[in-house]
Amino acid sequence: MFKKILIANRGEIAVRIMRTCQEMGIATVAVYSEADRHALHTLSADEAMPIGPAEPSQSYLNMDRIIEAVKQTGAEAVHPGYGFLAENADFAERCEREGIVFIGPPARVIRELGDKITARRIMHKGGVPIIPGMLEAADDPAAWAAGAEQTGFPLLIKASAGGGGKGMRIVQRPADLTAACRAASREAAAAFGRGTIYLEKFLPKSRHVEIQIVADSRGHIIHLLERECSIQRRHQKIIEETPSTALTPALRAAMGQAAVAAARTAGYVNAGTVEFILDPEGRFYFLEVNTRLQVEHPITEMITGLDLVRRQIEIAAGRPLSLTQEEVRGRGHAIECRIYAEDPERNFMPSPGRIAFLREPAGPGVRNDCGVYTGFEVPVEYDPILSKLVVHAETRDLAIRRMTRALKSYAVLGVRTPIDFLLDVLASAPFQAGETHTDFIATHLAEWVPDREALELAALAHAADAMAPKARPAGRIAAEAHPGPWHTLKHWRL
Amino acid sequence: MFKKILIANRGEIAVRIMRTCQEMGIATVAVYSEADRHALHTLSADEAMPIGPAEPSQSYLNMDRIIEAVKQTGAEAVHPGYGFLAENADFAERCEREGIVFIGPPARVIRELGDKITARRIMHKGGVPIIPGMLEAADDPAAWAAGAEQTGFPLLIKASAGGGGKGMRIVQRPADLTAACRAASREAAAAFGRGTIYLEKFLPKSRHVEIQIVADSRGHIIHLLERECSIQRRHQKIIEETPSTALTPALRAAMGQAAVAAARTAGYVNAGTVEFILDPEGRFYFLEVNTRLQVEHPITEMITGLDLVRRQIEIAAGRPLSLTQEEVRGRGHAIECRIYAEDPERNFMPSPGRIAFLREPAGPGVRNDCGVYTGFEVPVEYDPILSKLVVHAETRDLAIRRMTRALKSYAVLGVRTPIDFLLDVLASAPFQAGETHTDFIATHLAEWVPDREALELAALAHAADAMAPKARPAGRIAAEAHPGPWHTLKHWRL
Amino acid sequence: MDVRLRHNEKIIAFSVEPAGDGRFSATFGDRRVDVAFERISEHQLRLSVDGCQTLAFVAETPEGKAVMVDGRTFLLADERAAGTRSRPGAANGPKAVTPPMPAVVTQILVATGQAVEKGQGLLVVSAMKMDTILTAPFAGVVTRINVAEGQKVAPGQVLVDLDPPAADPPAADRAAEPAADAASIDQGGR
Amino acid sequence: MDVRLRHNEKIIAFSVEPAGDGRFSATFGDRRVDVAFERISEHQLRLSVDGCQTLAFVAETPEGKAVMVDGRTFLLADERAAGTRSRPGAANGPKAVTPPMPAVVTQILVATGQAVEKGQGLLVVSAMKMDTILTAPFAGVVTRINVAEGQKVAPGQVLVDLDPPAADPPAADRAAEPAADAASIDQGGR
Repeated sequence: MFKKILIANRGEIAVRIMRTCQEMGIATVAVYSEADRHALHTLSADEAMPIGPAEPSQSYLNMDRIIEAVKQTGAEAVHPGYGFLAENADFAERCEREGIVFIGPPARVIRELGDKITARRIMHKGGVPIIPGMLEAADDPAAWAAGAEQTGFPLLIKASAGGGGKGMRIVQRPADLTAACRAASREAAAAFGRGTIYLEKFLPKSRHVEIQIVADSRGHIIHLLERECSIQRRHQKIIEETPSTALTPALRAAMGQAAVAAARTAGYVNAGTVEFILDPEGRFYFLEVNTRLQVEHPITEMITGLDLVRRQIEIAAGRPLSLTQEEVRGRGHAIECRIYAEDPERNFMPSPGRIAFLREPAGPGVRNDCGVYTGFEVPVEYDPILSKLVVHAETRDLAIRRMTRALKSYAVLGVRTPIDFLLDVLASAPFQAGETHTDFIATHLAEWVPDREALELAALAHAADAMAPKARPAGRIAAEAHPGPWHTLKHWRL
Repeated sequence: MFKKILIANRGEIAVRIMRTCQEMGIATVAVYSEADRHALHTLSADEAMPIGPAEPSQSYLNMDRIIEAVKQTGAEAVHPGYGFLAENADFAERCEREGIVFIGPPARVIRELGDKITARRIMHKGGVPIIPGMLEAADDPAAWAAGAEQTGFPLLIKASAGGGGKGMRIVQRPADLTAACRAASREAAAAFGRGTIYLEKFLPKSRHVEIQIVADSRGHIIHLLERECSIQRRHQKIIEETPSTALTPALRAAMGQAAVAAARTAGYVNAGTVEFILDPEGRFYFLEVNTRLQVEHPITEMITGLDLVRRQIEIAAGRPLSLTQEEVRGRGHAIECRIYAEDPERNFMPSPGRIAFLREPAGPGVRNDCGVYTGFEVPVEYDPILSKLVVHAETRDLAIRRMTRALKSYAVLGVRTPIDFLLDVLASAPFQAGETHTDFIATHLAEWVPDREALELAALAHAADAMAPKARPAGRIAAEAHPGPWHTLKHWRL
Repeated sequence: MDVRLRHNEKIIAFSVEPAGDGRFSATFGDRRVDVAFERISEHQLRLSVDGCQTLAFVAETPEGKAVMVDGRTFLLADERAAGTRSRPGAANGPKAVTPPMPAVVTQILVATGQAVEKGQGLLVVSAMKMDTILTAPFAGVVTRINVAEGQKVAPGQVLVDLDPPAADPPAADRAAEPAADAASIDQGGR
Repeated sequence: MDVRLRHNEKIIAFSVEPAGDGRFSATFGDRRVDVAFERISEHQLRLSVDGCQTLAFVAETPEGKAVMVDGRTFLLADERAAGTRSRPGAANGPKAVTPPMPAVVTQILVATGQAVEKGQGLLVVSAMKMDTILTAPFAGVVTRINVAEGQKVAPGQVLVDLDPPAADPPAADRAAEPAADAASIDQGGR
């Protein structure tokens, strides 16, 4: 097993990976930018290496600096977390070349699955259902028209190098096609340096359901059940849960098998996630493979009782996956809420700043993967995720109640978070009924405003705070000065 | 279901019970003594009722005050937690009489099982193996001599009204019998008001293994596997784990069946624990039944995925236990460490005082049931338990590593705790080998002293603290003054 | 004692009558509530409102006092301390080119001396991976660009000075305004 | 700079040479370590000892500074600040009748004027459900009982005044001693 691992990431995910390393007896190296000198991940490692200015391209995305840090500290492997270099085939390749173990799939697999159209073709060949549409990217109107003809309307334009919703457009009518394609292509070219796009059938009222897979280097591949991630704002997940309310045991088995087939077809090794779109008729279509640890992996850990990061490290060290598909059993229900520094009252706009006070929730079945602390200045340069609050309970209903209790006891002061918004999602009838679709927020919570009653209570607290003396409360026992000399014959416990 | 429950307890267990109540949508009432005006349990409830001075007999043990608080708040049920009135048959009876639901077994069951010799007779009649020895309590030397003759040496003197090790004495030789019996009888009389004692065979090198049982009011009884609690100091458990390293599947099944038989014989309803002594040959003997929620119940919750407090409340509300023996499956391994305010360097002497700083451990599979917070003055009047740190992992080895990591990140400053001692227990070869017997600490850690290397590191930290400016660290982004006017055309996420 | 707190654009006005011994009553319009309160720690208060106990968590922030009750956090600025002046930009509408949140300038789209249309993009700022285009609040001429690409900027800071056509009155006190805002809100928030 | 810290009866002596910029080197006997340090918050420090990073948590307590590193907490009193005097009772042996921890007096076993043997139980104190009998440190006569049953008492507080037989010297400064102790330790610990 590795003696030392460098974690090429920051925030909650770096902290979470370090915890498993520490439990495995592996020394950890943190890397940090100038903005993260006091970040929790920097403080949580055995060694911490500065890698440059706050700007991501000059630090967390700077391969040279990271490889240098690996060599300087003598780390044998790099865990990339999610984001930054996690799905960068060049970085994985560079590690391979330099004799550093990259904890993730081989560079070739990352590269092939990273190109959306290539991934579509691989899956199509492997018999995994894909969304009806083009199998070749194109940049000329004739090809777009032919593709649209074949796909039908409404359709979705996607950038082949895409990600994060950029270059994506829904087209309802043939008349709008050319203009929309041109605009999307321009946007894609600006964002990714490549303007090629392709067309897929648009599936309204769908769900986002993904399957966690794990594959070792000897071709043993299993899946660890599904996660439903339909509740999104601006194409980003904010609530995830498992099991999905939309899956029957038969559908679960079929999707699991499809995901394993997808992994096998792609030559996958290590942990990964096969994302699917599930339509209201229970048909599912391949969306993409995330070739890394997924943000929402904790809910899978909660229901399976497994540590995914440990499995990743063991597989990267060449160990066989000592787990059969039959041994994987989900138990209970898990929900994750992402706690972002953002303002639900202002269209989820980022809210960086200093955490003036933090009080984390606790209790049975509650896990908070947190990357910040009281007094930490949340930098403007990075992803706004502060923590992931995860609960596990016997049933979905109980998990919702547990999450509600946990959110209500979670105080994050100094930056705005959507905790109150999340409470209202959980309390809503459609969420409680399991009617979770990708348009959930637009449909049910577009007009959301903060609770008025709580606002008045907060105003009373404001007044009370002004009136209450700041000194230490009276009525407690004064601590006495020092341990003195004493004699004892005997103790007993009543 | 109940609308409101009063929790007749304090500290971590009261807080833990309230959490489940909140998740069940049940309003909670805390009771507090003068010393607990700022206690976490007092702050955690929807309502808090003062019930008298710090002295337990005048507050938490004062039935009149508690019944009065129940009536005043309109609570329908009382959860007694553990300790205080939890195993007080008179209190349960009083509740029954006043039309208040007591969340626990019927008063008659508490009374019968509370008398050790009665419990022995009940179990013997029900076919549950008991430790060889007397079935009648006695207070005259002739009866003691006859009992000793029949039992054999070494033997153990126990008080029939006993508890907490009081009145207990090991006798190695017949010559010492009478004197030891007289001394034990005197001690029992002083402590319990009744000097009757009985003799049992003394089983050295044994383990303490207990079975959690749950019984509904319709006679459906199941067990929720075992907990091993052999690591004790001064007859009090400090580390518990499940599963036990000493149990084979066959032995587990046999002990589970014996526990269910014990519960059935006793007419048991609600959650309870049947304690056994397990000898090195794998023979087990009934010890006693704890007719309440057990301190160490969280480890059972971790491996079974069940919420025991919820089950208790549901059963007390007359609901059937919707769980079969076959559905109960243990998964992984769980360990609990009790974090007491006590000094392992001074024979675990209590260490009350103000919590000057508290930082709780976190991470996957870590649960800390905590009853204190930074700034809280731990009262001298009550049990020294501050929190119960519980971990869950795939295997025992991983659970030990997880607990080690958690303990290492747990800072409790201001009162002494045995966290360092616990780390050394976990790191010891006999613990890691699963050689956990009730004489563990006396055998392996009698000469324990704190780690010298850490002491030097702490001394360096002391010096650093004196040198480091107290002001806010530099190098962070200064927060700017206020949100100003702004214009936005459009946002996108990279 | 009248209290006026501002939460975003909303004013919460009520009166407070201290009753001594950690108690007061508060009146919102014609509703009156009795409150008992006690400080537990610097950031934590116990409130009892009409007999029901709640914990409140509080912290001062540059924008006002952040108060959390029951999982809901509000940023409340004391209007009395801040003067009776409401937040600029709220009632008056946006006038200055300033970022909505602490951010980094990633792109400058105009040059000094350039004439711009109302709504035209002037620069792009980025915060936490989200890009925001700041646009011209009125037609005019860019007289000065106060920032460079890569620079960190904060709300209230005027990034681009814009001169309106001579006839347009709102230009008068452009440069002076942000500083005044900062000062007045500082008093309110701290 | 020489540092002398006391942990229970043990003295940790080392010398510290500040190196500026959050660094110092420390010498324990013939071992020298290089330390970089930084305050993260009031109670938290980052230490880097010979390149290996550790977090330390610190808090002042009435008995000294509590310091936690790697799950191990030590109560360290600064001997310089406390004077060179070692803790009374440690070297000199127990002399006063005072509880080992904050406790409540549950039983008084003797009366004023009573003659007692060395080792005889004088009173019982209880803390956290554990009872402790405080015994006579020498034979003598009870001259005064300073507490009542039910009273809270703390270490250093003399619960019973005991006069030794006239020939016995250690009785001389009995009454004055605890107060002096408290004062000297206070200086060290705070």
